[in-house]
Amino acid sequence: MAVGFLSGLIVILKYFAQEGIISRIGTDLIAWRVTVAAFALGLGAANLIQVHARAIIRREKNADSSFLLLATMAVFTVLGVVSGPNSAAYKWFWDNVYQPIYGGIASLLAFMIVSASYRAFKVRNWQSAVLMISALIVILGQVGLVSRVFAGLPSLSQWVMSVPNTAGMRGITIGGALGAIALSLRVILGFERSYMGGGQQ
Amino acid sequence: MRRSWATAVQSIDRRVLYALTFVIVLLPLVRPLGFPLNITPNTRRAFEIIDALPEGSLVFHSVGFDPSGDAEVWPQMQALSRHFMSKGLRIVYFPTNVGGDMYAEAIRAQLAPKFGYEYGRDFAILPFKAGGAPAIAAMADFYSLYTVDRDGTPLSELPIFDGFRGMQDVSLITTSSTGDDALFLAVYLEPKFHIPIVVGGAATIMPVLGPYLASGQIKGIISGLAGAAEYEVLSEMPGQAIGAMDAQSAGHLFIACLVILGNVGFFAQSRAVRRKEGV
Amino acid sequence: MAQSIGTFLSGFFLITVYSYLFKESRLYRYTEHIYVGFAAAHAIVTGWHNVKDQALSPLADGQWLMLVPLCFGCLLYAKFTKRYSYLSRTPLAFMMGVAAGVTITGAAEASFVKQIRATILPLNNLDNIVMVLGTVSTLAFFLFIPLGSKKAANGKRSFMSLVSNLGRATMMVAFGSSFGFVVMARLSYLIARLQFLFSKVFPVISQ
Amino acid sequence: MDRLLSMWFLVVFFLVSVLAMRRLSNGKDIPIRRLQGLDAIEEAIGRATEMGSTSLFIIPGGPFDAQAFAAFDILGYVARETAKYDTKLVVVNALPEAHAISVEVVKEAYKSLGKEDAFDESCLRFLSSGFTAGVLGIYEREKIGANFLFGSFYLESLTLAEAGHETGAIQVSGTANTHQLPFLVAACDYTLIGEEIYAAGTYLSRNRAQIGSLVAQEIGKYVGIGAILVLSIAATFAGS
Repeated sequence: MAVGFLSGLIVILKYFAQEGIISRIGTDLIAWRVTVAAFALGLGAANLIQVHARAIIRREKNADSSFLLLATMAVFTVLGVVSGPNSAAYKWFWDNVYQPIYGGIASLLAFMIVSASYRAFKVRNWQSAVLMISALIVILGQVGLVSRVFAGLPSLSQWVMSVPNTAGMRGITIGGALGAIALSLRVILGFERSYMGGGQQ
Repeated sequence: MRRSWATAVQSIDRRVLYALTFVIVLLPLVRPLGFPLNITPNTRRAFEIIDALPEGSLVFHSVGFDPSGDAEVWPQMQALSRHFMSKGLRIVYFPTNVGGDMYAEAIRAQLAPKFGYEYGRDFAILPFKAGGAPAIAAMADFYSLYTVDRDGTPLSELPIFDGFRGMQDVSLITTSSTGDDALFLAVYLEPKFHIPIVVGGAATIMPVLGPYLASGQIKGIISGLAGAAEYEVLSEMPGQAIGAMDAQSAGHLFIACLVILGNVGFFAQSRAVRRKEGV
Repeated sequence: MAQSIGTFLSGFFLITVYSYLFKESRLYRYTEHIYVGFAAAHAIVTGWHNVKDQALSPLADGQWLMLVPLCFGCLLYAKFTKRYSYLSRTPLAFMMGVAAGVTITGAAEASFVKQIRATILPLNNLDNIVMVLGTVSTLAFFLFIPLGSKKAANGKRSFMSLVSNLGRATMMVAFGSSFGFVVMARLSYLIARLQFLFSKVFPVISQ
Repeated sequence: MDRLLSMWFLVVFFLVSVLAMRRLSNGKDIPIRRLQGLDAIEEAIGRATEMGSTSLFIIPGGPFDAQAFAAFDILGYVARETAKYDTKLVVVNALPEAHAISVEVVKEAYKSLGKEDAFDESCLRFLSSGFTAGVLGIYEREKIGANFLFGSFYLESLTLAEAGHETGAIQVSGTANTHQLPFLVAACDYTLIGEEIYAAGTYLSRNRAQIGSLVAQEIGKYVGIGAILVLSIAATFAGS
C-alpha cells in the first residue's frame, strides 16, 4: 500500500535529512500518528462496550461486573472530558481508586518473583546452573550484610552485571536491531500484509 | 523418609510462599534492623556529575513513571530534586508518562517552597507529550513540540525560558523513568547536542543501559530504590528510601534461601529417584 | 473527611488486589472491572485532549494540513460500513509505515552501529576479551541459516557449536544476573505499598 | 559519523534485501534453523483443543513498533490454527492501534480458511493500561490451555507469565526487550529471544521473498561479527 510505503520512507529520510522540507513533513507525520492512534481509542472503547453490553443483555454469569465496568467508564469519561483530568474530583478518584489498584497490581510482582525464583532456578543442566549462580551472585551482592562477610561479592556482582551481562544483552540488541530493520523493511515494502487481507502469499 | 522431605521442599504451596514474603518484608518495616548500605560507583559518579554543575545551570528532567512504578523512582526524583534545589540549579520537568505530571506537581507543591523555588523563574513543568520515542526525538526542535507549560502559560512568559533557544542550551538531562526515556534520549538527542545524560530509573531497565553507559552515551546511573537511598546518603539529605533498605535486604536473603532450598530438595529427590531405579 | 475516606478506599482496594494471590473472589472481580473501566476512560480522556490540542486547535488556527490526520482517524471507522470497510486500512497502513520508519532509523544507529562501535576494544585485558567474545558468540548463536551444507567437515561443525554454546552461556549469565538485579526493584514495589498500608490505613509503622 | 555510517549501512541493507528477495522469489529453498518456540505453538493449540480450553494471545502496551508487527505475524498464524481446529481464541490488546490491526489480522485469518462466520469480534479485547488486571481476571475465569505472550513487554511480563504458569497452560512467549527476557525465559515453556520474534513471520510462512530479507539480516550479522573481531584485533596491536 502506497500510504505505508511513502510514510515509512519519508520518516527514514527525515532522520538523515535533519533540515528542509522532508524533515518538516517527517516531523508532521510522526505527530499525526499520535492523533490517528487517539482515534483508534474509539474503536477500543466500542469493543469494550460491545463485549460488556452483550454480557449484560444476555445476563451472563458476570453481568454484574460488566455493568460496573461500563458505569465506571461512562462516569469518568464524562467527568474527564467535561471538567478535565486536572479537576479536583477527577484527581480524587485518580489518587484513591486508580492509583492504589494500579500500584497494587504492580506490587504483585514481588510475590511473583519469589515463586518464580523458587521454581525456575533448579539446576537441571549446565545452562540452568550458570543461570542460577549468576542470579545468586547478584541477589546476594546487593545485600550490605552479606558483603560484610564476603568482601568481594559486591564487586563480583558489579562485574557480572557490567561485563558478561552487557556482552550478552549487546549481542541480543545487535541481532534484534537487524531483525527489527528487516521486518520494518518488509512492512514498508508491503511484503507483510496479513493485516491487509493479503494473508499468506 | 528422605524422599518425602525432599518432595515437601520441592512442592511448597505458592500461597505459603506469598504469605512468607508478606511477613518477611513487613517485619523490618515495623522494626528496623539497621543493615549496612553499600554505595555503588554508578551512583557516586551520577552524584559527582550533578554536584559539579555551577549554580544556575539548566537541567531538564524527564518524569516517566506513574503509580505502578513510583515505588522505586519517586524517591529518586525527590532526592535528585532536593540536590538540584540545594545547589541552585534551574529545572525544567518534562513528563513522558501520562501520570508523570502529577509527580512534578507534587514537587511544586511540597519541595519547591522549602527551597524558596519560584515557579516560572527557577523551575517549570512542561505538558505531557504522548508518543514515546518520536516525542523525545521531536524535542530536537524544541519549540515545535512545546509552546506552553503545563498550566497553558506561553513559554515566552516564563523567565526561565528567556533566551532559551533549544536543547543546545541545556547543561544536563536527568530522568526519573520506568520506561525507555534514557534510551530515547541517548539515541535521539545525545548524538545531536552532546548533552550529558544522567539516568535515574527502575532497577529493571538498568542492565539494558549498561552498553550505553560503557559507550559514553549515558554518563551516570541511579538505579532503583537502593540508588535513591545511596543518593540520599551522598547528598546528606535523608528521605524515605533509606528506611526501606532493611526490608529490601531481608527480601533478598529470603529469596536466596528459597533458591538454595529448592535446589537441595531437587538434588535429594533426584538422587533418591536414581537410587530407587538402581542407576 | 474526603482524605480519610480516600485512605480507607485505597487500603480497601489494595487488600482486594492482594486477595487475588490466595483466592479468586467476587471482590477482586469487581475491583478489576472498575479498574479496567477507569483505565479505558482515562485513555479516552487523554486521547480526546491530544486530538483537541494537536489537531483541532491548530486546525482552528488555520493549519489546514491537520485535516489529513483527522481524516485518517475518521477513516478508521469506515470498517463499520460494509461498502467502504476497505478504506479503514489506509490509516492502519499509515500507522504501520510511520512506526516502521521510526524503528528502522532508531535501530540502525543506536542499536547497531553504536553498539558495534562500543564493542571494538583492544584485547589486552580480561574484561575486554570477555566482552568481545561474549557479544560475538551471542550474535553467532542467532544465525538462522546454517553455514555450509550438512556434510561440512566435522571440525568446522563442532567449532560452530562451541561458539554457539559460548553464546548460550553468555546469555544465561546475562539472564540470571538481570533477574537477580531486578529482585530489588520488585521488592520495592511491595515495600512502598506496605509502607502505605501499615502507616496510613493500619498505623503500625511509625513514620 | 555514526549517523553517516548507519545511513550507508541501511542503504546496503536495503539493496541486499531487495536483491535477495528478487532472486529467492523464484529460486531454491533455503534451510532455516529450527525455532522450537514456534514449532510449539501448534502443539499448544492442539492440546488446548483437546482439553476444550481457550487459547489466549497477549499483545502488551509498549511502544507501537516492529515488535508489534512481529506479534501480528504470530497472531495471524495462531488465529489460522485456532480457526482450523475450531477452538476458542481470545486476544488481549493494550494499545488502541494494535487492537485495530489485530482485529483485521484475526478476521483475515478466519477468512482465509473460509470460516468468516465463525469469527466473533468480541474475542478480541481492548483493555488499555488496565490490561494486567484484566488478563489476571481472564486467567481465573476462562480455562486457558495455551498462552501466547508476544511484543514489547515491560514490568508486567513476570506477573502475566508466572500467574499464567499457575493456570497450567503451555506458555510460548517472545520479546526483544532485553530487560524482560529473563522473566519470560524463567516462567514460560518456550521463549523467542530478540531477533527470533522478527523472523517468526518468515519462519511460519516460509515465504521465499521474505527469506530474502533474512539473508540480508544474516549478512548483517556476519558483518557485525567480522567488524568487531577484526577491528578489536587491530586495536590490540595499534595500542601496543
